[in-house]
Amino acid sequence: MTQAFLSIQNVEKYFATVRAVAGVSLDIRENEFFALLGASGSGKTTLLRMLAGFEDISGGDILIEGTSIAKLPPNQRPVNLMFQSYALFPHMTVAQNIAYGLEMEKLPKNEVTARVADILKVIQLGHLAGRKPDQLSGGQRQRVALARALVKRPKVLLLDEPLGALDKKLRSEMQLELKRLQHQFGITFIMVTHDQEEALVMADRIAIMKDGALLQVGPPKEIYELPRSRFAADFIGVMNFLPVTANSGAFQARDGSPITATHVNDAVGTGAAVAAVRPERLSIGEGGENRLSGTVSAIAYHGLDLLLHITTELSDTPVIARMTADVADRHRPETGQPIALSWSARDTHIFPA
Amino acid sequence: MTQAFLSIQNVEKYFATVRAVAGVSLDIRENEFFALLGASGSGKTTLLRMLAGFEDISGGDILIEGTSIAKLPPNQRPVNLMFQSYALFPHMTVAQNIAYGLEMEKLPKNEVTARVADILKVIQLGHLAGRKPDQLSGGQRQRVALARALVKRPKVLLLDEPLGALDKKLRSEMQLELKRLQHQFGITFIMVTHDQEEALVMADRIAIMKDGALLQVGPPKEIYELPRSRFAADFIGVMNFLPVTANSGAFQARDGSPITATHVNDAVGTGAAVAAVRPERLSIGEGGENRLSGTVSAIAYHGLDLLLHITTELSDTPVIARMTADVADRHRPETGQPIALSWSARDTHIFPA
Amino acid sequence: MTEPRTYRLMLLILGVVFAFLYIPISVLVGLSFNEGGLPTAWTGFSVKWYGALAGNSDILKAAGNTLIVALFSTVLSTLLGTLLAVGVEIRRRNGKWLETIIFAPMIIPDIVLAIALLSMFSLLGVKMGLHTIVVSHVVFNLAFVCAVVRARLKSFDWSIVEASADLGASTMTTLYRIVIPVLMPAIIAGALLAFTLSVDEFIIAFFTAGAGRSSITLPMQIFAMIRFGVTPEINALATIVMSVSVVALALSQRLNKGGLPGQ
Amino acid sequence: MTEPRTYRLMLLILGVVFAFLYIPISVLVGLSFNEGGLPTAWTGFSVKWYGALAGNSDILKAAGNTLIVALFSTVLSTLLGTLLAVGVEIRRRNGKWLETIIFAPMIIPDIVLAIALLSMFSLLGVKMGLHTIVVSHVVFNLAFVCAVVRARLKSFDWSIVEASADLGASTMTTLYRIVIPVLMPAIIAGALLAFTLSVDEFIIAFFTAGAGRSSITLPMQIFAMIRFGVTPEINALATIVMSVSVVALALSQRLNKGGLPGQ
Repeated sequence: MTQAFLSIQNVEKYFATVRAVAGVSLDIRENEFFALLGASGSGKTTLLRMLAGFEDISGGDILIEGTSIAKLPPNQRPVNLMFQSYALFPHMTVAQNIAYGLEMEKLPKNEVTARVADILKVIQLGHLAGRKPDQLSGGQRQRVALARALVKRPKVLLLDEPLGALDKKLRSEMQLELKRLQHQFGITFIMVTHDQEEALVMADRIAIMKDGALLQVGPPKEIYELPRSRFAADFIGVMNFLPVTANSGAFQARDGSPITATHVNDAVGTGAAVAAVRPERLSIGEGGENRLSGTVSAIAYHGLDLLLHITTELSDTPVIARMTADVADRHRPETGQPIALSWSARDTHIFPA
Repeated sequence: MTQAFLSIQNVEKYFATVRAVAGVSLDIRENEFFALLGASGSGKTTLLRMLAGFEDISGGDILIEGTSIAKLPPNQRPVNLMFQSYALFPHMTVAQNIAYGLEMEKLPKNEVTARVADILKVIQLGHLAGRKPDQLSGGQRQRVALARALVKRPKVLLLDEPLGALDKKLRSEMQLELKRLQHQFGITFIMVTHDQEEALVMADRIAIMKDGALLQVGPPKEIYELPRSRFAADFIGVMNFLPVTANSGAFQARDGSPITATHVNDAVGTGAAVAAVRPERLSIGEGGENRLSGTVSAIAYHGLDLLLHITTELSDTPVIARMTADVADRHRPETGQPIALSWSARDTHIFPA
Repeated sequence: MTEPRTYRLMLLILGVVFAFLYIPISVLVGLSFNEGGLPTAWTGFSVKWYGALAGNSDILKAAGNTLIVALFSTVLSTLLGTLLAVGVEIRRRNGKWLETIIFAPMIIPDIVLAIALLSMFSLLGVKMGLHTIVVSHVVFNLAFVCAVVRARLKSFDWSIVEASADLGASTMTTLYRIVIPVLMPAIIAGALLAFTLSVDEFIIAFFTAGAGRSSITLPMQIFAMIRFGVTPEINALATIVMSVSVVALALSQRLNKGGLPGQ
Repeated sequence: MTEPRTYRLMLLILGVVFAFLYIPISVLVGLSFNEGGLPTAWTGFSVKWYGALAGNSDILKAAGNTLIVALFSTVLSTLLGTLLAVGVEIRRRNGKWLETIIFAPMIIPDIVLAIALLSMFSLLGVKMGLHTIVVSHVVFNLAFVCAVVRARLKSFDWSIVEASADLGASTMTTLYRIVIPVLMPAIIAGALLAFTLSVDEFIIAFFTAGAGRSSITLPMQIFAMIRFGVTPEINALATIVMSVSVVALALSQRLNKGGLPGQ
């Protein structure tokens, strides 16, 4: 087998007696856009800081192209970090900020100037080269921080919540822009984020972290459509959970009706379990193997789509069903209306209760 | 005609020589959930503060049930405001905060106690009555602020970005919760927000504000589906704009193909114009009156849906098409692939260029 | 930045510099409890020098004067300083000039302030005594109290004042039930600071006390006594003055984290 | 809170209190330019009293001494204070006790500090003079410089230090190219504050100057001269001392908005 580009081998981190990262092993490929996704306190940022060299590791090893970097100080690692706060030097201009890392490599002056000019062109901020960071907008600062890290041509670029400080509209623009730049530079990106949508849109692969450990690693589609735990299913997107009773591979909903499911978690035994289905997989009328009926208790109009909240005997919380605008045009749902939905077995997951 | 419940009549506001609100007239119905939606600087907050009495009006009048309140100080208006920062009194407990407004009405002690206990039950914070605000979570603080305003039984409750300080998950829960409380209390709610999704989900009617004036007033569905200006179309949701040439009621796209549209803005004359269509109204293959073909340049996977970015000759920016997961399962789009889309005339709007 | 060598150098500097401060202070406090009273030998723990102070009517008189001056000037400067701070904050639009006028006294050297006040009282023909020290200390303290309260006002959420009005309260009710209670820790911190400044202050009191010994304060008493060398009584007196300051300012800082001048 | 009556009351208080401060200061400055030199009559504008100062060798000597003391103690306390501030901030985990030790000198009354240093120098048998004043003023100033730099460090974004390391810089390079340039306004502000404090300081200098007139500073000179009443020369001298303070502190505040003690 060929060696991994970046190999994280059983890495641990203790702060005093508190375990922040619990034996994480992960191989990341060259040119991959990898996302570490988790809530705050999941250990994702600590892992990133260990890759950058700002936290030493309590156990395990980190290798790039087969060479351990675990003992190198931050200024000797072939890795750069884009800070969440951007961490631009306030007393330097945009050009000076970007040149700083190259000056540290003792490159000749004209090469520094040329490379700074090149990257300024790429991020389209050439006209602002003489500005100080506090004269820039949030989006511009973000691009300068990115350029300052990219200009060093690191083997791995680490990004700490790269879009966290931007507003909604700018964020969705920058999602694709970042992805484009990663392709253009051919550098491995490792991004830390708590925003599942950001991870889904940008990453080639996602690792879900919880309590310092990896819960599931895979491409976005797999993470979304084949969650391997109830936590992952709930953490990403919206998921309806219906309590069921498991009995030698067959599942019964609360009202006794059978639930058939293609994806049954290994940990499901006999007794209480939950069936899970996404709102967009529920459709009006018969058509799937599984059925439920209930009453529309609320309609949340999102323009693009409606979300129907349906009270049903199958669970205590309302079931949420997504209805696209064209379907809604045909059905014109109203609050208080009885409604029957169905969904298919291949969209159904069973997890331990 | 019966008189309006709350009538804003040609209200203006100047700060020195700067016009913040420009002759706004608006009738709001009893028990209505009304949203003032606009970007920062649109004048929405100034209008709200004039309703609360914190800014005096430079011109026009404000009437509640036919009586002008424009000259009343804030402490004499039958109106309460829920502040964006919540503005809870830090030295008072939850119960004392809620009781404060009732004590100002010089109500007997036992009535104050009873009404505080009642509303604490409604917001399900009875067990935290003795806590100080800094011992509460963001969501709890929000509910206390709401209770403190509601307990006064105002004729109108004003809400300044009521969900702005909450995190994403909590926000979507509180959207429906707030709506439920408004129904339960039967009080007119006027909410200021910059978040279009919040306005769409919660409000009975929305007013879009821009530069101190009302751009469009109507129910969410009308605002989303029948925008009356290019700005409104762009501000709410995602909209594709294609440059077209208008010629006596017929429209031609850049490549000469005809575009038919049901909704033509009155201001459209002859010459340059734009056709607008929402991403969810584009479908693969033939089926609608209008057609375009192009190449898939990027795919943004959102789990629930895909957004295809399609480069086409019809416009300089990529056209965005929404593809639901089940359609994507069938078509399996890939970057670089040629694609043909169509959409119908009734989903097409024409605006002046 | 966290390399051990840099840190050790830092510790060394810290040690040397603070040895110059804390060794003499410790010696001073120690000697005040030394039976023999001489720096040459420790002859046993005793509070006899404190007893000696209690038997010295000059010192008791000076202590009484100091208390009177400190109490009156504290009450007055706290009241006025708080009002000013709130007033200035409300009229923020009036801007820089008001702030400059209020905080200038913190910049003017004490000795210049002392001369100016002395000239003023002389010109007006005011007979000097404790009352002129009180007035002088109010002028001297005001800016400090105002600064402490203003620091708190910078993080004051004015929307609670609007909320109070919105809930039906009048301006006065809002002042008594919302503004003053929320500011109270800062007001008390300001008062404690004013008290300490007044107790410790020497030169302004010296110039505005008038002739004779009737209005002498503790720092003046120490100054007078030191002509005869540093005696055990002086050590005891200095220890007391220092203790009062340290306790008052520690309290003040506790009440008003981050709002103490210079912190 | 914004009612005109409340505001008018506030203005009145402001007026009365600050009349007590600004009238005497204005009179003092005015008299220093009064030809006749007497408070009783304005006999014309003149700088002759300033000229008289220039002809007074005692005063020139005192001014020279003051400058020497202020410059040396400023340079030393700025260097040490900055190092300490950075060191303390890095080792924040060591916590409260380090901060208490550093800032305690701001709390200890000047007169107690003066006595303690005097005892110390006597005990050690150090011959006193300008050098002992310099050492004393370093001890006195250090906490203030440290406080100003620390105030700036509180809003210092430490991620730029990590960013510098990440971009390949060594600890020393980071210190010279990132930390010190970013802190420079606060360091200069601290130095200006130290300079002013040293120029204005009376009681510590008085106690640690030793016997004789060779180490006398300007405030001591003023104190000595005032025994003969407030003369026009004193007014001129006080005006000069005050101008130096006001200019230095105004500069300091400009450089370091919000970081000046008490603001």
